[in-house]
Amino acid sequence: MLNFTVRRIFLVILVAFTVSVIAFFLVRMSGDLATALAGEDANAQEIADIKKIYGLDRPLIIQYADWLIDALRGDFGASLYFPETVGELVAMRLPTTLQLAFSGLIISLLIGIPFGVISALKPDSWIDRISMSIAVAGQAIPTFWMGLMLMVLFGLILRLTPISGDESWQHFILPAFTLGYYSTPPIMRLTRSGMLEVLAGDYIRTAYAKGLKPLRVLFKHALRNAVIPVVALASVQFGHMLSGAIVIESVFAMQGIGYLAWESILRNDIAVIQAILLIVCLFYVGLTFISDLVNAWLDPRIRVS
Amino acid sequence: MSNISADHQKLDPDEALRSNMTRHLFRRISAHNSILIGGTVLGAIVFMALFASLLAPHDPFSQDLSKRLLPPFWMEEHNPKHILGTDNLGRDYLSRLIYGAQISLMIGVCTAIISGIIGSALGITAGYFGGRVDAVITFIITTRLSMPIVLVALAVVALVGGSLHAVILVLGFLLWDRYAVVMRSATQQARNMDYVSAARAIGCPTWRIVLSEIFPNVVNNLIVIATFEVAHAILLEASLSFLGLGVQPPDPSWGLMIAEGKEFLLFDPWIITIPGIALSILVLAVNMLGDGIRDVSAPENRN
Amino acid sequence: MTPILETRDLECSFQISTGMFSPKKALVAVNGVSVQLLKGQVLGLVGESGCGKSTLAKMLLGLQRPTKGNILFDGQPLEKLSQFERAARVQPIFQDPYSSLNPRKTIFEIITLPLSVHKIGTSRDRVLKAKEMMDLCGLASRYLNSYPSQLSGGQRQRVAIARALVMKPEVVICDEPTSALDVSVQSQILNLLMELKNELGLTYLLISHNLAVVEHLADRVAVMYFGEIVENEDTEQLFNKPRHEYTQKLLNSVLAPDPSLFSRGV
Amino acid sequence: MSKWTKFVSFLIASLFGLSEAHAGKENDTLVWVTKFEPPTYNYYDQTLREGVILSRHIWDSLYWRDLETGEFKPHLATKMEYSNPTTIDITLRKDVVFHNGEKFDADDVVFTINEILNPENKYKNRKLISWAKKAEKTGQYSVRLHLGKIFAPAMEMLSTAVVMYPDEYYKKVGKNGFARAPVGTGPYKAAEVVPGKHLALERNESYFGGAKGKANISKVLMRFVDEPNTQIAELMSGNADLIWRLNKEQGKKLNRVSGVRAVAGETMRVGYLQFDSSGSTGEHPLKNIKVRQAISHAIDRESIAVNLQGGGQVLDLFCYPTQVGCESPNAPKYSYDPAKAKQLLAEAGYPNGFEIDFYAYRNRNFAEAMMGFMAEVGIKANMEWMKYSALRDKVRKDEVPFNFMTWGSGSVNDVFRITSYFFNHSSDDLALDPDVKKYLDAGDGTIVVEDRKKNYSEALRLIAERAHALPLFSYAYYYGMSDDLDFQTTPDEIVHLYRAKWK
Repeated sequence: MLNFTVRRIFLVILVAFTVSVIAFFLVRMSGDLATALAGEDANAQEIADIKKIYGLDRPLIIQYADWLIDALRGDFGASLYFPETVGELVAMRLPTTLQLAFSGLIISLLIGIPFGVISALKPDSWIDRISMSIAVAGQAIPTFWMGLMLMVLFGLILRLTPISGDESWQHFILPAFTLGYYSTPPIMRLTRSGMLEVLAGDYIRTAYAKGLKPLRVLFKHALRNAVIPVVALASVQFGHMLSGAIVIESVFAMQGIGYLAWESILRNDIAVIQAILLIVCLFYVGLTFISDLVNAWLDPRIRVS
Repeated sequence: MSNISADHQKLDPDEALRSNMTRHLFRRISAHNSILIGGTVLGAIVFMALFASLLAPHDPFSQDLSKRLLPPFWMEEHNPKHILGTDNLGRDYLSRLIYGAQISLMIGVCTAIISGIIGSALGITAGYFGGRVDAVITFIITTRLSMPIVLVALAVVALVGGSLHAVILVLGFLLWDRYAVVMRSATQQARNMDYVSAARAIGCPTWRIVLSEIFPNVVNNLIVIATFEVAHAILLEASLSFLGLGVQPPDPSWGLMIAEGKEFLLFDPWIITIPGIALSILVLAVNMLGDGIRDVSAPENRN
Repeated sequence: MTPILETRDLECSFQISTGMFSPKKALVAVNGVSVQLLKGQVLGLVGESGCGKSTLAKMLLGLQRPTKGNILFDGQPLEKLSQFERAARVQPIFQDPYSSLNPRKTIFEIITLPLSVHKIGTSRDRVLKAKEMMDLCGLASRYLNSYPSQLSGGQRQRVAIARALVMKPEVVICDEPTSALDVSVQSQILNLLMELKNELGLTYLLISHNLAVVEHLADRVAVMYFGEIVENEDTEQLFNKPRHEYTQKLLNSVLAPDPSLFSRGV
Repeated sequence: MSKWTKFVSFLIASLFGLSEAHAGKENDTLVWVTKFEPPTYNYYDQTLREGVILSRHIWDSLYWRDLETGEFKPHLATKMEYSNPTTIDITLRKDVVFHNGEKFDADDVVFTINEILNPENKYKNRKLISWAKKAEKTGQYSVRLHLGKIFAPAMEMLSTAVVMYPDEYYKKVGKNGFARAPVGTGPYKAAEVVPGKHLALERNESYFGGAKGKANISKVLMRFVDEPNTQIAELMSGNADLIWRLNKEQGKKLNRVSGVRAVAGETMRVGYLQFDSSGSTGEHPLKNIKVRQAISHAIDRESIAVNLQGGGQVLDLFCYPTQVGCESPNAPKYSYDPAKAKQLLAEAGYPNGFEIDFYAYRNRNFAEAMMGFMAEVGIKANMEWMKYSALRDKVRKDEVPFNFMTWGSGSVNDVFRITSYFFNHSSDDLALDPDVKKYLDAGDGTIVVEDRKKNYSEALRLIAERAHALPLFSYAYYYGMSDDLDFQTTPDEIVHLYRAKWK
């Protein structure tokens, strides 16, 4: 187990390093930073001044090394746009995104698992068809379109929810639903197939044969086993939601890191984009790392291979 | 098709024991149904795209600023010449929708092809050779998976500028992960088959084993993933367009049409509803087709 | 009589990594094996699963590189032969005819694959050749364009035999050729193998669990135990007077049948 | 709404306990919803329009340009005059205090100007003052400003863009501390700064008034919402009192909604097509003057302004009409005339048109419409859509033969900031016309208004005659506001909230 853990940590570090290289060079090549900094009406001399002041005239490799060493110390540099450091900025915005992604995940689990269970209990019935249609439709509707439609319906026509912003928990209802709905189909499918498999297993039949109550069998035995892979999937979905938050946050004007990333791309705020790319990547790698560990702990066979 | 039904004639005794026959039949029927519906709808859209120049009532690029934003036929004040109304620059909306099918399909299909080639090449290589090669490719896959697609796509498109080619290339080079993962495990399975050993014992060169022994046996996975990736790419392009960095005008991709209609969302929702529904139907059809193919070919995967 | 195929102190070991920072351990699968196949004879190879039989077979087929030792073919080191030349002389028949035939290819393509890889004959020739081989192996030629999934297990194994023999090899390595088949079909295939051997002058290495089969077919029998050959005798002698303790156990277990020995497979 | 939906809405609303709207007349709070949040409330350290707007509310400049008459009026200073063409003597008011109680005097002025001017302090908008050389204290309430060289619009800058910081407070809290707790003399003070969410302003009750006058509304809340539809929804639902930068359709439709209205407002932002008439990007048809004139005739600027933008005026000169020096009676005008455009193209040797890359960064629909017009006379323009910074960069590297861009003159009401800027042979100048430069240099090199006007007029005439660039139209957009609000728009692209009042 220790060996396995050490190996995975090594991989995590290697992945993070690679992503840092990609993030740095990808972002640095996009347009001239000094021009962006100087604003719309600046002249050539003003831009040259800014280049010098910020050290943007040095070779890229040196700038990368500088950045990496600082990043390892937890210092992601200064935003070229905001007065805060990138670290402060991300710390300020991350909670919103995490709350959004987390509530999105909860919603997708709340929809996905019950529907998955019901359709597994009655496969090929109308309820199975309906839940599968919901799932397929969920993947076919562009998130931003759905977000805007929900906003018009619930925020404007029915006036049930706030329209935009992130001040209170009510503000999270629509965006979390939009984000969560998109992640529902895979969870629903996996629950369904997991349940089908578990229900066909011998021990469930044994449990029924022993005369246990159907509901008890369902919840105590079947669901618990069927849900294990769903939990693993959920951690990966959480990672996806962090990046899905870009569109949602932009639609609902939520000040999370997704929106921050998008804005920063538009204004070439290099340090911020680099940091966010790295952080989202670390989140993803970290989550898969944890779910790997949990899986390995549950299933010793994985450790050996 | 004959191939698939031929495979079905082989009845796995184990399977017959476990699932009752009616359910099995039911699933096959519904799988065929979704292939039928998805295929028909997709076929209609492909037809529309291929014969856009014959079907479109107007030139999709010809503008008339005095006839902007005419409403579609179900609203009052519509113009019978423009069934679905006109867009922001007074161009016929139906014609743009028809031409837009071309662009959206092209993005979906080209992206799926590019990413399919990259992903299968990586996946098959990793699965066939194993060992260090596998470790390196698995690492590449992990790295790719850890990078948020939308964010990276936005950054790259911001770098190279949005255009049809750029969007296709960027998405193509990003969406290969699922192919690689699935093809890798499918290849690992296939390469342990004795027919591969037999081919090697015959003296078959590696490239030939990969191409003619392994590939035909994993290619059905490829088709299923490809359909999902087509849908995925179309939606992603729409998101990129929505955020301002997708296909550039005057090419009318459906995603771009939604993005352009965004500012009219509140008062003229039909402007984004029309391409929105078209897009959803397209993605739905592609997904159904993929689901159907997967269900139909699933029993044989359990070899 | 010179052996057509001979191994000398053949050894094969695998590096097993037990962790990133701990040293690798060697797992020895085949340890100093020396056997001889005489032309026109059948050498039976018996032993428990995991004793190294299949690894030995793989090395003879060139699918696995030996760590140490030599394989001699007609007195020549096998390494000197290219995979191409080797393939023309040694061919395998595998245990499971479901996995040994590519489900995406027609019977014709499967049987003539060796010919097309070795670029022998025109496509017309190949059709004739395929029909000839099918005929030889007792397969109706109407199956020429069928897929393996349309054939029964016995028919599939006939296809596998046809493929193995299409190049006219001198040695055939039969790795449990019948254990995946129904009992009723097993004897048919075994009879076919013996007929072909006599007709074409083949030499067999017959790997099997089924001691009865080995006793019936093999001229000599080698017993393998933990990667080593513990006994290598004429069939009659071995079955009558087993010398090694393990061989005795093996024979006893057959007399008092252990179901686990027979029920393995699919 | 049916009874049933009403009931359900009520149920859910009470369940969620939604907070009621806090905008509006009842609690004397004006909620202004806009797209961008200034990255920092340290005005000189950012270039965003919203930040510029705030500078007029939290701080004051020495003089103030009257929004109606355009006259310069004393504000923080009682007197400003040239003692020679490169020196300005300034006398300050004595009764002004900052929001934190600090007294305003010459130290504040000298500190502010010298602090921003020092390149080592890395102010991102240093260019607002960079035309000056240094400030010098000559008494407790008098300052001398040294320019170094003649800068004609100095008065304009001192009357709008250059605002005064409190020196003691600033030295205490530093650049970034100031950014989150800004202090000024202006009609509003920053009451609450919540980065990423909102900025609350409170009326400065002890404001000295000056040329701006005291604010009417006691509280202003600035909220930042990216999506225009959301902004409109907020306005319609009563959560906002003022939104801006709406397009024509949104404005027109908004006018049909009860309780709110939309008003069109023109700005001094100028849209233009820039041609590489010098050929510094290589060989292309635009080097031929007839081709440039043909394009000028091919595009129906009026139609774009009227139909797409719903406001603004078509421009004949490369500047905004109210800017000092923006007049040239003899300059040729290019009317919409496709036939003439075709004829000119034929004369230039392109009877069947040609293909060219066309770069743009904003107003995609305008660009598309122009491409449509060009296509009608046979010119196939391929759109290259880029980010502003990237495009600007490319222009300066001489890689853009033909672009559609805009220029806001930094809200400076003087052609110095636009015409001189684009035709003084800098890297932004694609014409490199020595005759034009000669007149512009003469205009820039004097502070005598009549001489300036004469020279600029010649320069503008030459630019039009030689079709170095095509001015399109001034930008305009709609403001949406609640019916309770009385608010006047101004062309300086600045929302003067202290002038707003409730009806």
